[in-house]
Amino acid sequence: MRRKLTPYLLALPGWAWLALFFVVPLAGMVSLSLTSGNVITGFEQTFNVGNYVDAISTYSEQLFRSLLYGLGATLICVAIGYPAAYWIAFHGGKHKSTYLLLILLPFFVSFVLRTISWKFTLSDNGVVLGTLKSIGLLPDDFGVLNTAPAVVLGLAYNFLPFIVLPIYAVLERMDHRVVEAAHDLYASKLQAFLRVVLPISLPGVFAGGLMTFIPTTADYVNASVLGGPGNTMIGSIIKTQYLVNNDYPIAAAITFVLMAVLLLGIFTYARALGTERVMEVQAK
Amino acid sequence: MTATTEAPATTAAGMPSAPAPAISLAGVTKTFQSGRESFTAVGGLDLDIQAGEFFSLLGPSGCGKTTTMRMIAGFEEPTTGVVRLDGTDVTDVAPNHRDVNMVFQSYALFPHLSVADNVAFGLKRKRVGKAETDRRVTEMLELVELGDQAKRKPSQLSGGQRQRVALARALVNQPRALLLDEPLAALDLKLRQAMQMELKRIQRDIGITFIYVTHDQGEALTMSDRIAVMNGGYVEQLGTPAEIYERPATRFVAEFIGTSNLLTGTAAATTSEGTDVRLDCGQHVRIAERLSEGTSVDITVRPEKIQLSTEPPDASMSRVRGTVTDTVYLGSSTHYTVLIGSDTATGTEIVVFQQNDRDLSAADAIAGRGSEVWLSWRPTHSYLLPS
Amino acid sequence: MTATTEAPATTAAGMPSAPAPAISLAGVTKTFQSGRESFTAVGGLDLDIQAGEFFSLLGPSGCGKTTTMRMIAGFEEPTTGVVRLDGTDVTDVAPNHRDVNMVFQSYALFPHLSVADNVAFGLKRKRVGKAETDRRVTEMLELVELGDQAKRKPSQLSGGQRQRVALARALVNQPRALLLDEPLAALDLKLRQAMQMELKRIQRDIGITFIYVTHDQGEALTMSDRIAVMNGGYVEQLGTPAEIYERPATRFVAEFIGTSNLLTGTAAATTSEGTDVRLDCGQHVRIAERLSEGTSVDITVRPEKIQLSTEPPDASMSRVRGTVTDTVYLGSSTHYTVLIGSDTATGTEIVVFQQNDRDLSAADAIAGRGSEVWLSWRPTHSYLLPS
Amino acid sequence: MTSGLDMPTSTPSGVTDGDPEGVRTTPWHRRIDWGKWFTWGVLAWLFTPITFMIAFSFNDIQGRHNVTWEGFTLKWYGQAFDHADLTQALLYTLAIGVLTMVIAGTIGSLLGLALGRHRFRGQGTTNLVMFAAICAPEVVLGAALLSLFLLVGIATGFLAILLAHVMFTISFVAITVRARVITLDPNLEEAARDLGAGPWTTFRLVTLPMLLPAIMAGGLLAFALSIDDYIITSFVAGDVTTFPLWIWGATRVGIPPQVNVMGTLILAVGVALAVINVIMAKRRRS
Amino acid sequence: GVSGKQQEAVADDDFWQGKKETGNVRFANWPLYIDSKRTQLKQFTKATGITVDYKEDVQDIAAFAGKLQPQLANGDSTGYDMFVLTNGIELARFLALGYLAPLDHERMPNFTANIGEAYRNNSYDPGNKHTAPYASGITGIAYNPKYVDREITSIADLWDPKFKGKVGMMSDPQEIANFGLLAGGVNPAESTEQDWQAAADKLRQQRDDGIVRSYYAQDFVQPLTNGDVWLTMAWSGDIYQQNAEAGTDLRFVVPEEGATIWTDVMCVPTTSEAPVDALKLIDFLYQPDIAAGLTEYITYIPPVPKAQDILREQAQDASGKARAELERLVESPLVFPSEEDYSRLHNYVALEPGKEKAFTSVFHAVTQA
Ligand SMILES: Nc1ncnc2c1ncn2[C@@H]1O[C@H](COP(=O)(O)OP(=O)(O)OP(=O)(O)O)[C@@H](O)[C@H]1O
Ligand SMILES: Nc1ncnc2c1ncn2[C@@H]1O[C@H](COP(=O)(O)OP(=O)(O)OP(=O)(O)O)[C@@H](O)[C@H]1O
Ligand SMILES: [Mg+2]
Ligand SMILES: [Mg+2]
Repeated sequence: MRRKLTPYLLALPGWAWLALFFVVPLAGMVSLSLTSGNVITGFEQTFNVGNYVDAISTYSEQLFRSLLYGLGATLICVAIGYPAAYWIAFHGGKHKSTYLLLILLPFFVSFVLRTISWKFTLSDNGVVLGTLKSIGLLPDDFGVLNTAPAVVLGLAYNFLPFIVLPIYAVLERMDHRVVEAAHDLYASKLQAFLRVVLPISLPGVFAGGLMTFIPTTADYVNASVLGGPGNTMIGSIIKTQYLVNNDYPIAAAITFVLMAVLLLGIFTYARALGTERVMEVQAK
Repeated sequence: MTATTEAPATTAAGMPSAPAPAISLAGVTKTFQSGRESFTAVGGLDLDIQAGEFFSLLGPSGCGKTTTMRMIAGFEEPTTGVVRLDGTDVTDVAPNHRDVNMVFQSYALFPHLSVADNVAFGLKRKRVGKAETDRRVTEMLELVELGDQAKRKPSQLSGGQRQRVALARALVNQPRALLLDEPLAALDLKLRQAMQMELKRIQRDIGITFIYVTHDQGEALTMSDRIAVMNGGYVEQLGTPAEIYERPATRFVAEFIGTSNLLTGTAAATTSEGTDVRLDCGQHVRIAERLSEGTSVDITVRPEKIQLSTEPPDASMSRVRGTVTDTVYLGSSTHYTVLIGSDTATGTEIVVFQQNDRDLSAADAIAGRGSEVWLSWRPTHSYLLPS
Repeated sequence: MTATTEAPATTAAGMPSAPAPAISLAGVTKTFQSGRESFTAVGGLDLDIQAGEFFSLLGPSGCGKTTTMRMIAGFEEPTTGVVRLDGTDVTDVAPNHRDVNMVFQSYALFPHLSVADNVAFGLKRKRVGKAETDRRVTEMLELVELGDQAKRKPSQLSGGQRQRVALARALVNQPRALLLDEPLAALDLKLRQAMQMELKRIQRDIGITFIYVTHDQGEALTMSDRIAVMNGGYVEQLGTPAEIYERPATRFVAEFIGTSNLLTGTAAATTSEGTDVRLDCGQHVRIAERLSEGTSVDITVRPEKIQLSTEPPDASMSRVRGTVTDTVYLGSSTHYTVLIGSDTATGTEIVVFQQNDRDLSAADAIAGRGSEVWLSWRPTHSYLLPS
Repeated sequence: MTSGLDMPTSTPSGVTDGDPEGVRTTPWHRRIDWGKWFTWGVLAWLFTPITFMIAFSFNDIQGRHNVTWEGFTLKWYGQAFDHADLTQALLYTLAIGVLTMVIAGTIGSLLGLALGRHRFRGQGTTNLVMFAAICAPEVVLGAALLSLFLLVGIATGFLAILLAHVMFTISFVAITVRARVITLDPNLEEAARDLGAGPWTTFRLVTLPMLLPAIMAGGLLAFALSIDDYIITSFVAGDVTTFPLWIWGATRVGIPPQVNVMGTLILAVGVALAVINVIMAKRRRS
Repeated sequence: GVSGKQQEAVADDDFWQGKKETGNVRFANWPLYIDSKRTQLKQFTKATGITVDYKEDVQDIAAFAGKLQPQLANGDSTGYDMFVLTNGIELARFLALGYLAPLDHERMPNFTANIGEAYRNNSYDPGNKHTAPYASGITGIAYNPKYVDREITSIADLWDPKFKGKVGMMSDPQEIANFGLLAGGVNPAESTEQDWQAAADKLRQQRDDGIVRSYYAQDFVQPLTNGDVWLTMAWSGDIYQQNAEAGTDLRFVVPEEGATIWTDVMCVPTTSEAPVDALKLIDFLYQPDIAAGLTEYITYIPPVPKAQDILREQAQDASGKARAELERLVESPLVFPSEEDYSRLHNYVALEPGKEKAFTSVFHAVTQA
């Protein structure tokens, strides 16, 4: 009998914590998103679905933009992270762990500080652009900061390891002889990559993609620091509504809409691959 | 199928001139460079492997078997020397343009493709038509008895089934030669024995040249037409299984293949029939070779050549006396350990295999532990080791 | 040491009355429940294992060997029945309070502890004093020849060394019995053979009861004093290796242990010397038993009992004619497959082992593939299977 | 993607780093290791802002804006803790980080142990909730928690941050520990029982030491996630200002070089920890 | 639950009755709004024995107020005994909701004696009943002559296509609203909802034409210095500081159309746990020499005119670099604006209660697109 109880006792604190501070808050947020009123007179549960109509009609542009930026950043991450992960996994030799460590190192610096440093680095006459301009590689009036590309690049910069690690994990775990087997079976280098390595590593790409797409879509730090007019992301709106305007119902409604959109992605994905597998890749 | 179906080790019949060997290595060496150190894995190989042969590379771990194989497949470039397939120099040809296929020890099946797609992989790369591909894949899967598993993923197969997929994947391309690098090492004993038979059967049916790497001598002896015993990057002996087992060219070969009893002694007298050798333990045996007196000799006798008896055997035999120190019953045979010489310190232990073709009780009576016995064997079975 | 040093299978001498067996299982069954399905892994076992015995459980995968072992160790509770150690009922005693120790197939060494600490683990749990613990650990490590590895971590040891640590860790507790669940399965052939000898030596030196699980019959035959052959949760036969090999009680045992030739036929005539059996292929053989005419019989002959000759053998022998269809050269012996009867469809294939104690060329001459041969064996070697 | 096509031609162990100095020569374009250059390019990109940050911790600025290079000085390291509020913020961050590490480390490990070792009802749901908690965007977590705190009237602040941080790190710890538990040989625990250890002794002497590396790794991950977090914290911080929050606020008046100093110091500690970890792993392996 | 019940307005006498000194006061302020050694606070502790827990927690007024709002609405302690707010929507809201304690002027001799005329009768808190100014600043236009080759004189210059992508605006609705209104010739104090809409359109136009580089919360100095923007809406003190400390040559102008003056005020929440101590600190900061010390560091307009005289005296006593710096401070129109400057300065739009949401969302739509 004791044996039967053990797992429940072990899991109980974790369950309680996740239930109280994750599940209940999400439910609370849904409840809040259906109230009306304001911070001064108080909020009343009226099942006011109008909040959703308001939220979507007012902020659809920012929502759409966020998804777009998140997608862009994810694609850039894949494009940059895949070759790097590939090279480390296949050619890193005994320095594999060192390379991985180097990829991770910048992330020991606080996210906010990193983003701000990135802003300084990108400024019109800063170390990078200034140097390029002074040697004539860029026109004098060229600038990236405060534009959409700056935001997307910043997002990609901040979330790169989220994609490198899962891809590295699958590539590393993969039996490297399958590549030789492919060559042996008349595949050229390109074919061996496209037909064998890439398909095998796809779960890693998907896992990493998810782990990048979700936080980049919901991020607002990069947009506030690196963006300009017209680059506001949905996260900023949520924060302003919550913390500045104290307009909780609308804020909760937008948050819920964002989450619903992302959850849709998550569950489609989890269905396809199984949650355990995704998390295994992530745990690596 | 392009392969010959003649008996192995003979070449395709009816050719106007002697055909080039299916695979030939000439002066091939391989030196690995890692950092400042360099290591010669293969020291100089000259090998000619005939079409349709079942050829094994046998040797201890690290002797260069895999490296040799990988040079034939094209995964390693020889440091010096030339690799030829059917007489054509392919030393600089990439693996995907060589007409040999490999079966990897880990199988290296493509985990994301079904069994059928794994097998079809090579054909698709060669742009064989869809219908033809399907036909050949089906045929090959039938051959390896996996016709009903075509839709499965490799992860859903047992070890032996995976092995067969790996084989089918290589064979379906009708390569000039199939390279198998310890294909059975990962299997358990039973499955391994079954697969040995299976492999041999398939090779016989298809008639393709097999180059087989193993470090299991039993496997090599059972399956091969010819064996190259390698050691430290060189071939120590090349020959049929019987040649290698019965006439080992070097002490290394004698000790590596099978169980050997090593007896050391000195030539005491030479007669017309051979030499009388005084063993270190004091007893005398005869060998067929004629040696000058005083020469120190190392002779080996295989355990199965020795007769065990309680009566003194015929004087024409080599014979020694000893005491049984251990018997191991193995069902079909019993292994006896017999100490010849006075005590354990100076004496030599000789292992004797006796097939249990008598009644068990009788066998037990001959040679219980501690009993005094005669060991005898024909002088021709004392094999003189080159020193 | 409390263990007896007498010969196995005898009980400690000088006891006033017949002592209880070291381990006894009475009416033990085990049914696993998973969800709504239930599965009976052990169907009813009655076993008495004597002190000092080397007792093996042998059987195909899934026959319940591990389950039996785990019930003795206390990791599984029997569904019904009683487990006794030295006569005491321990069915409900937790594993940590049972005086038996187990050696796991995976070794299950504690990777964070040194070799010495691994070995000392059990003694510390029993609160044996520090000095005593040190002494016994040192002694035990000497016994398994690991005295100089005491400080290492398991990860720094080779497979064979780990195996020995696992053994030492169990033995140091001087258990009443040592349970070994396929302790050698993970080792390669060479190491496995060496460890078989080692285990046997240790058991002989220490005199503790060993219960040994394996599905390798060679291993069981070589090492055991007694063997229980299990199948589908039941014991099919219990006896010494020779009894089991030479006198299989059931068809399952005959086929599971070693290679057997199965011949089916009908009793044709009974004489004073036995019965004349007409085989299905039409030839006649003789068996020692006397059966009434017309009885259909299954007989087995071990391949090593059969003589192969080109001349007709003595008429007192059981003899059949056939054609060699395959020969496999194994170095010390050659295995022949001989087809008796007219064609492959109706005929029976008989396997014959011939030790290569003659010159190779002579052996080859007797029985090249396709040659006609006589097979003969003593009628007493035809073993009649209970039907 | 050039490097993606650069298939390995050597053994998988990849011992051959450089070109094998054979008799044969390879054409120049094959001798260039494109993948290596690409990877180094990525690393250069990753390190540019970091280098900038480190360099400007040595910038001898006069005003409040640490923007242009004005000369080298070590003085900010001497005055690293001159900004009382910045120091306080850092202390808050570290305190929350350590507490998160301990609490999430403990609770997460227990959860991981349950998930890895046992089969029980609700396992699927637990996995799903953990998966959702890991995937849920920080804004959502922050907003949801704030909603809860508002509804129930829990004051935002130190405790709220701690609750939040433990919540979003538990799953990471649990997954790390579970992965280890799954690969753990169940026979190990049986072996301990067999050798006379009771259930608790078995846990203490065998299970726990085996899991310790994973628990440590999970705890450190929780610590790292906690000290780095800005978004969730900004929602529930109340009157507590953590290090990332202070930096964010300080952008108004110019970030003092002390921030760069602290960033550099944290980086240095991280590097040291990582290097120690790598060395330990190496030693364990050999 | 979430409730925003209006606190009962408390009569002066009632509030202070029975309030005792506690010996410690918790004060939330903007970062770097006092020197890092906290000189003036130490002087205060030395003089009164009251210790000060000073926190730089005010990083964005709207966010700060948003954070306090629920607590004040509940009547809970905010963790602060006093804090700084900028005159504007949030302050108006706090005043309207009665969250702020009435200041007992009788206990504030320095305050009554030294506060400048301009502050005695302000519009946001007539009679300084609940607030005491900490410092004031002007929101004008700053530009970097390194990049801008002409003199900037008007708000219209912020719409000049010549500066496309090089103009900085502020993201705060009140700040940007004022500039939008002034650009259209509307006095913010008298603006109507239609005016807001027009101003927002004008600003949207500016944004969509690509003229605006970014909407800055506060961090315009750094991009202005390094050339990311060439001209921007800016706060006077920040520009002064940057010039004084980093030796840059940034220009600050009060445009022809007018500019905004804002005041950061100290206030005591009704839930303060040490109102008496808070009051003492506020009064202490009105001693001219203390005010002068503060001004020397923060370089915004002090509410104590006498600070200028004290600084002038100090300048005469000092020598060398220190003297130059002090003289520059004393003479700067950014720190001590002239009467003429004052005449061109406007307050933020005064909002009727309930109009806030409409107002902010009009301008958020511009800055948070
Ligand atoms: N890429 C390499 N770099 C350096 N040395 C290598 C490399 N590949 C193989 N070697 C070395 O060359 C020698 C021969 O290796 P090889 O793999 O051919 O041995 P093997 O006969 O196949 O042994 P095994 O039976 O263990 O597979 C070994 O000593 C090995 O360490
Ligand atoms: N915990 C369990 N739950 C359900 N079935 C089990 C369990 N343990 C064992 N079995 C089943 O009981 C049967 C006997 O298992 P057992 O492990 O004893 O076999 P074994 O003889 O040791 O086989 P092997 O040689 O493969 O180790 C098997 O069919 C197995 O699937
Ligand atoms: Mg090899
Ligand atoms: Mg088992």
